[in-house]
Amino acid sequence: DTAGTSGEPVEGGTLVYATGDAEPTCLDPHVGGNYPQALISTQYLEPLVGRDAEGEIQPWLATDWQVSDDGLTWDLTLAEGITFTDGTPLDAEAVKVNIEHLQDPDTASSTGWLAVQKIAEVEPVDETHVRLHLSEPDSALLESLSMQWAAMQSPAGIARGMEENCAAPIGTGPFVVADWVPQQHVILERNEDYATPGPQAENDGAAHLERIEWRFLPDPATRWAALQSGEVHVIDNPEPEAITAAEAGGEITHIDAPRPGSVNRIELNSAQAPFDDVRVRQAFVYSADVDPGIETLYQGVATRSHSPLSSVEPMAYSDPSLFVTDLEEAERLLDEAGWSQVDDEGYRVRDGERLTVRIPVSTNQSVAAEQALFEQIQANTRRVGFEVVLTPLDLSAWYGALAAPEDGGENQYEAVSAPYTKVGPDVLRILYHSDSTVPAPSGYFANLSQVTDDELDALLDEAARSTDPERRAELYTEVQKRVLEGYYILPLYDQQNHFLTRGVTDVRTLGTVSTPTFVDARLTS
Amino acid sequence: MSAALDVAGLTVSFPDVGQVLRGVDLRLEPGRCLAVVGESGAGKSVLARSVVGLAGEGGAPATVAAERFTVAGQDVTRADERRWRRLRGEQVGFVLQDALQSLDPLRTVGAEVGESLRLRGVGRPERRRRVLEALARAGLDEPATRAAQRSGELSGGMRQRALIASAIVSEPALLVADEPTTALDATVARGVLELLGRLRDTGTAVLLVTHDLGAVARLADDVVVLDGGRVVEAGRTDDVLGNPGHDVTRALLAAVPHGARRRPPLPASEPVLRATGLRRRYPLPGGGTASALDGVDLVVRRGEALGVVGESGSGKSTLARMLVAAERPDAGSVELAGEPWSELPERRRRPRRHLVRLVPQDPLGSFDPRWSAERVLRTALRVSGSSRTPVELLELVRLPASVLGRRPRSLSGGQRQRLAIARALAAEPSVLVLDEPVSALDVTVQAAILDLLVELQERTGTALVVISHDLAVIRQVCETVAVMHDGRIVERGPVERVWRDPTAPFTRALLEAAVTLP
Amino acid sequence: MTVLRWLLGRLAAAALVAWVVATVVFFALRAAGGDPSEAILGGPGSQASEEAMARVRAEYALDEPLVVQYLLQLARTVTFQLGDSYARRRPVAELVGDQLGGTLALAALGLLLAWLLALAVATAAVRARGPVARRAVGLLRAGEVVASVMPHFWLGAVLIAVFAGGAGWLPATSSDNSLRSLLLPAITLAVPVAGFLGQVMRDGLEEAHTAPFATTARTRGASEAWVLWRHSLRHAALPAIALSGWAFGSLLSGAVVVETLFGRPGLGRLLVDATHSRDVPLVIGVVLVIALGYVAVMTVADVLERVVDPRLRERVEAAATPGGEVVA
Amino acid sequence: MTQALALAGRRRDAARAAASRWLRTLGPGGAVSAAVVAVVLVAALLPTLLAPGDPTAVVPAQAYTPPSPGAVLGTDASGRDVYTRVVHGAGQSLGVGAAATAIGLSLGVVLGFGAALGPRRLDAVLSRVVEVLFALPSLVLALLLVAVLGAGVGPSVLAVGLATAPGYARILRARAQAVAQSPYVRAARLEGVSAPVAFVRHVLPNTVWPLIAVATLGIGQAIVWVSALSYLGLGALPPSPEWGAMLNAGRLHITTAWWLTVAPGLAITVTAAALTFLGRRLSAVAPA
Ligand SMILES: Nc1ncnc2c1ncn2[C@@H]1O[C@H](COP(=O)(O)OP(=O)(O)OP(=O)(O)O)[C@@H](O)[C@H]1O
Ligand SMILES: Nc1ncnc2c1ncn2[C@@H]1O[C@H](COP(=O)(O)OP(=O)(O)OP(=O)(O)O)[C@@H](O)[C@H]1O
Ligand SMILES: [Mg+2]
Ligand SMILES: [Mg+2]
Repeated sequence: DTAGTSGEPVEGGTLVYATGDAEPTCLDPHVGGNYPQALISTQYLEPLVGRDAEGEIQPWLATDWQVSDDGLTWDLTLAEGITFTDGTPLDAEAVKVNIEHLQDPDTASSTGWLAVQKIAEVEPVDETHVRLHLSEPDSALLESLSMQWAAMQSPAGIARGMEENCAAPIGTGPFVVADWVPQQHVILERNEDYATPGPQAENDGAAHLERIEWRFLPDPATRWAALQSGEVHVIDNPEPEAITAAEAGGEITHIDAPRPGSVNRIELNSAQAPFDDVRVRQAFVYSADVDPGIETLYQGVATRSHSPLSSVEPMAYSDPSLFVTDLEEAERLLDEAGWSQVDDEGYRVRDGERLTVRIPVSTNQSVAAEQALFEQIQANTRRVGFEVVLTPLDLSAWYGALAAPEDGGENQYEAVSAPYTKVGPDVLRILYHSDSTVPAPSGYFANLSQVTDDELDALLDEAARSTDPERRAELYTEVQKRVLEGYYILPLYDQQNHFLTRGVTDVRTLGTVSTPTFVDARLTS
Repeated sequence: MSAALDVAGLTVSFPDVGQVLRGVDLRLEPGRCLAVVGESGAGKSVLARSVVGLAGEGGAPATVAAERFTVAGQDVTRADERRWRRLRGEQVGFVLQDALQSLDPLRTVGAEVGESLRLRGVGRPERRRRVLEALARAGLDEPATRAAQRSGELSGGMRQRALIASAIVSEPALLVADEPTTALDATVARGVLELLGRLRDTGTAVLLVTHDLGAVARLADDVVVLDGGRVVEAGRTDDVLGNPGHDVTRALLAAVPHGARRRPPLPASEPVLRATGLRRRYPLPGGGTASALDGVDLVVRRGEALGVVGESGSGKSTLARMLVAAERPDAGSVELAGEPWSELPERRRRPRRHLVRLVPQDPLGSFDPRWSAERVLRTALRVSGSSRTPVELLELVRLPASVLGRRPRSLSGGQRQRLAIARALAAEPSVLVLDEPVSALDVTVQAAILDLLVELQERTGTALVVISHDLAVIRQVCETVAVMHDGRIVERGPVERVWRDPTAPFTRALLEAAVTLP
Repeated sequence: MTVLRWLLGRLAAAALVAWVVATVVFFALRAAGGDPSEAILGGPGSQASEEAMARVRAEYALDEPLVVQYLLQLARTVTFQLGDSYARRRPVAELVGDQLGGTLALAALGLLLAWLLALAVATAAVRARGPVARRAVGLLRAGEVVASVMPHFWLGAVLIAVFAGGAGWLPATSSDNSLRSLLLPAITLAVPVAGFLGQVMRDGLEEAHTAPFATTARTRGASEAWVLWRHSLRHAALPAIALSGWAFGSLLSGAVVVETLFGRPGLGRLLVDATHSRDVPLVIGVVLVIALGYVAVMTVADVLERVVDPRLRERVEAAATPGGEVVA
Repeated sequence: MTQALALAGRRRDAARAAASRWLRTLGPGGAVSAAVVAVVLVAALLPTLLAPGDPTAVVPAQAYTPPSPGAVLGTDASGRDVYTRVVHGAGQSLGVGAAATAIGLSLGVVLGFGAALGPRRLDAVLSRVVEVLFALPSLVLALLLVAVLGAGVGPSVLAVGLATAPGYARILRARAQAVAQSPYVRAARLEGVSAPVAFVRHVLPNTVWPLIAVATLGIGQAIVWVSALSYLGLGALPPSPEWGAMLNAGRLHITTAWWLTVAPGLAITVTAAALTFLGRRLSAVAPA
């Protein structure tokens, strides 16, 4: 009997985790920086600070912090006597090495690099004290440092060079990377000397589990079958069907852990026709009619959002009144915007051009339910004369379609849904500040709605500098209002992040990027 | 002494077809040879297979009933499969009609011949000894080499002998041989018949199924004539052949080619085809070359009927191909009506192609399977610019107009052969080359085609070159004959002269091998 | 002499395959867009700096004209130097080597199962006696055709749902090369191929079983089983062996789907990943190994055919000699 | 008038006789297959005849309705009628199979005829090309092509077409060689027919006929392969009711809404099986 509820928790054993996310090409989340890396690195790397369920920053490897009045100098105090699993001490020097590693162009960090972008210099004061000098005030600094992509690694590990460090990064976490057989699994062994449980852990010593076998199982149906047959204990990215089946009772437990930062939304490209006209954006939003679809496709698992921020963000602001379904109004707006002609196929045209909305869909990132929802949006907006063209693309091609034309990309989209995970409301700056329309050398840019609004920029800049929590909240509310009222996005639901477990207790997710931690987990007999 | 085979009231029927054998009575003593003769489809093969309990082989399951049925002294009226299996190979040896395909091409001859021993658990050394002995008894040279070869590496005659060896290896009391000589040329056939005769003389009972009355005359003690599944005549061979009592028997006898053509040789006319010094070599599989033609000179005169005889592989077909310029000789040349022919490029030969026509060995293969007879003839007429109609051509070869709509595959062998001749005649050629025009046909049909050829030549005045391994066929149609051996013409002259008074030793051997009816 | 020539021919074929693979993959992935330096620096969407990209471009000769890059790649491929994977930063040979075993095990078991299934179906068909059995054979025949057109991913999903998710008899996922773990994916791969092989083998068996040499064997007292095993099967196996080369290719294609479905490590999955990340050296490596594997299997099938059928040995030589010139 | 009627009647009789002859040669299995193919053809050419509804009409409120009188094959995640989608998908699925086969055939014809009838050296070169094409399995080609051209039916079709070409080429080469050296072509040449004429009269028709059979078979196969590409997310674009895409979308609901896989799955297998069966029958009855 492997029942999760009835069985007795036991010490030791191997937990099998099956992830549907892509296999990382590097286990060091400093390199690149995507969610799969965050998922697995949670087991062996830990950040300087954590965050609780209420969104409050909590001490972790750093026990205390102090910011100067001008907001340009941060003093962090590190926990004492902490060593990485290779014996290297976690000291101020180590923090410096880590941050410089993130900032080194050779590391090719993206997410982590953004997190420490404003740190101009790291000054080790003594063993346990480190001072960060910023180029400009950054109210989101701790939130950024709480993310797995900025987690601390052994300087000695980093010094081995990228190839070795990618294969087995060395941290302070409850587990140690023991073996990685590409495409098959990563074996994580218990860190017997574990001493740094995070803010949410109950355990204060080594993990109960002896080992974790981290497997890569891309097919959702297979993952679900494997969980049912008891081959694996935890799966992520389950299909809504599986979640409802699990909720119906039985041995399987459901953990709903929406990701922080941004909500899952469709961004409307306001830089080019037809969505350069707010009326057309509004008409699209008014005709999309996503509520019934979300209800049936997600079977109650996902809740409709009307905010640019995730529901786990305390500063999220939402306004449902903006996102009604009103076909007549949509038609009126379109007529007004000059899209008043209709061609033989029933699509609206203006000056001989069709009202076409191209949506590139990433087959690697978009789940079936989401793709079905897009198809519904396609059918719904058609009723007022939009032609939605859905193009499934692999990740490279998808980025290619989004990239700016001058960088070899094509900018071939009117709307797109791109996931973005960051802890805290500062994600708004990354997604909606006009600076984010400037592409990186690769052509990538985060502001896919291509909002360029001076007032919005000003608000975001001020919020980023403001160390007063209340003022910060006020500013972010204002920002969210502007984004919503400008119809730059169509918010859908939180970035879905579900885990199903069977035969294991006390699996928790971190309050930071919602990755599961197994410090407290025990298999049940 | 008990009979090797004693059958009374044997009836075999097939679903949908009905009765194929209707109350056949047979009796065969050890040391004797009983021949079963009859036209194609009379039921000879079914009868032979019934003797080993395999009447329905290769088709629908047969229903077999008999009043009395003993094989090698055992009553088999109610034998089950296991009893039959014990009998087969042990008591009864069987030589199947399709000799060329009756040995598994993937296994060695030794394995095939030894199979019946192996089935009975005879050990390897003992088996090998007996296999070699059987191969030797069947008249194969170098038995050890042959045993290691596979059937594909043996000539037709050798295969037939190997097959017989496999049937006699366990020294059965009864040997059933279905058409053992049909596929063979005269010299080889003679050897096989002699072999069967020796077996009979050593006490084996031989049931010989054949439509070749010559073979019967040579070998059989007794004969039964089958027609429509019934025995219509039975008796001692001399009696039946010498004094046939039934129409079927008489028809069979009449169909055997015999006698010479009653027409004096034509006065020497000018030649239409003249071959000089033809040579052709072919590479051999294992390296080296075989000489198919080795300095052949030949003249075909206008209106003449020239026969070419020789053993299998003596170069007859190669010669035919050279004459119609289907292939270029390595040396020598062919002239057509006094002008160059073989050495011209195809483009320049094409305008005169209508003068020479070939009727190939395998008529079926020479028709486009998708074309109807009418299309075949119409196209042939158009190519040669003739104004005749397909129906006229069919009349020439005595085929009804109803054949026009049919595809070659649905025609009988005789009809196909006629159609092939009709097609050749469309061009009103000066020379008609016929490669083995009757070898694939049964006796009665064969006779009709030969008559047709004679008649055609008289009516149209076309020169004929008839190629055959059967001297009797040549004698019936031709005035002159050329005898080929190893790629050379060893003798040539008026048929009757060669027949009476052969000069070349090879011709003499050929004539001796050919069986004649009393 | 002829063996040597034959061997040289095979080697030439391998080199040709390497050339074609290098050419096709190189130009395909270059045309597919995506900057290779990006693939090297953290994959799509990376935010590598200008300097880093410049450095990588210089290091990988990406700033040379395309023709030069192609020639460099060609030179490496034809000498079978596979280089390092862009995305995984490990030698391609090592990556491919790690995954080769799994895919080969899967394909081999798939082929074996397909053969066994086909054999079972074909022998059952020729041994069927009586009207009921004949009708069953008719159904079997329809079954073969249906099996031959089964989409892998559907079949696999059904098998997983039934045997793993539902009954829990076999693991839904397949991580190692144990029989238990290989069974479901191998069956998934085998069924369509078995459908094809079965049709071919049954045709061959039915023909061989009624051939004169089979009858002759019966006249020697052989039982049906004897005829089947000692005579007919070898004949029926010939076309099936010839098809096995093709079948292996089809299995490798199927492996791309099946490995993803069952979460099995293997070349197919590696290829999908590598293509998505525009990892040119890795794609070339995988495709090259697959193509050469195919050539190898074809060679084995060729040899095997000749072992089973000695007639073919001569035919090769006969075909090599100039035939008589027929009106041309 | 009466004459015209009589003529028409005679034509009808002739047609009927021809039809019955065909039925006899096809056998019961072949006849059933032909019927299936005919229905699929109707669905492909005139889908509204069989299913008047809109295959893309979304009614979320009616999602996951099991088969019922209102929706004979149930509805999908977006409440679209599965029957209507299957019928409307026939055109694309069949078109996909036909297009892929057409590509494979055309290339196969060029390679095969070139190798069979061209000079020896050309044969050697083309045979190598065929061998190499063989060595690139279809899904490998497809992955590459989709990377270049983007997802969608076009690249998949092209990939499957390219992957099947060597097979056709090999069959064609063997067949054309056999026919070109057949006794009947030799016989025609000996009658004085020139090589090009003999090619048109004999080689072409006798090579093409078995090819029709093989192509029929190939269409079924191509449908299946293109559907496999849908699994990798490389197939038809939404909301197209292409069967492979439907099957793949439905696959995730196999335990909760079985009809979502059964309907397109059966459509694929039955159509492909019918085409395969028909192809095999045709090649069996084709004059060799
Ligand atoms: N297994 C079978 N099923 C149905 N009909 C059969 C079967 N075997 C033979 N027949 C039929 O029985 C008849 C006699 O055939 P059989 O082979 O005995 O003729 P035959 O005298 O040997 O002729 P040939 O000289 O051509 O060999 C033919 O009409 C044939 O079609
Ligand atoms: N195309 C060829 N390639 C190789 N060898 C050939 C070819 N044609 C004929 N031969 C060989 O040339 C010799 C003469 O063959 P040919 O066919 O002319 O004999 P034939 O007298 O017609 O024999 P049969 O009576 O068996 O038809 C034989 O040894 C044969 O094997
Ligand atoms: Mg017979
Ligand atoms: Mg000959």
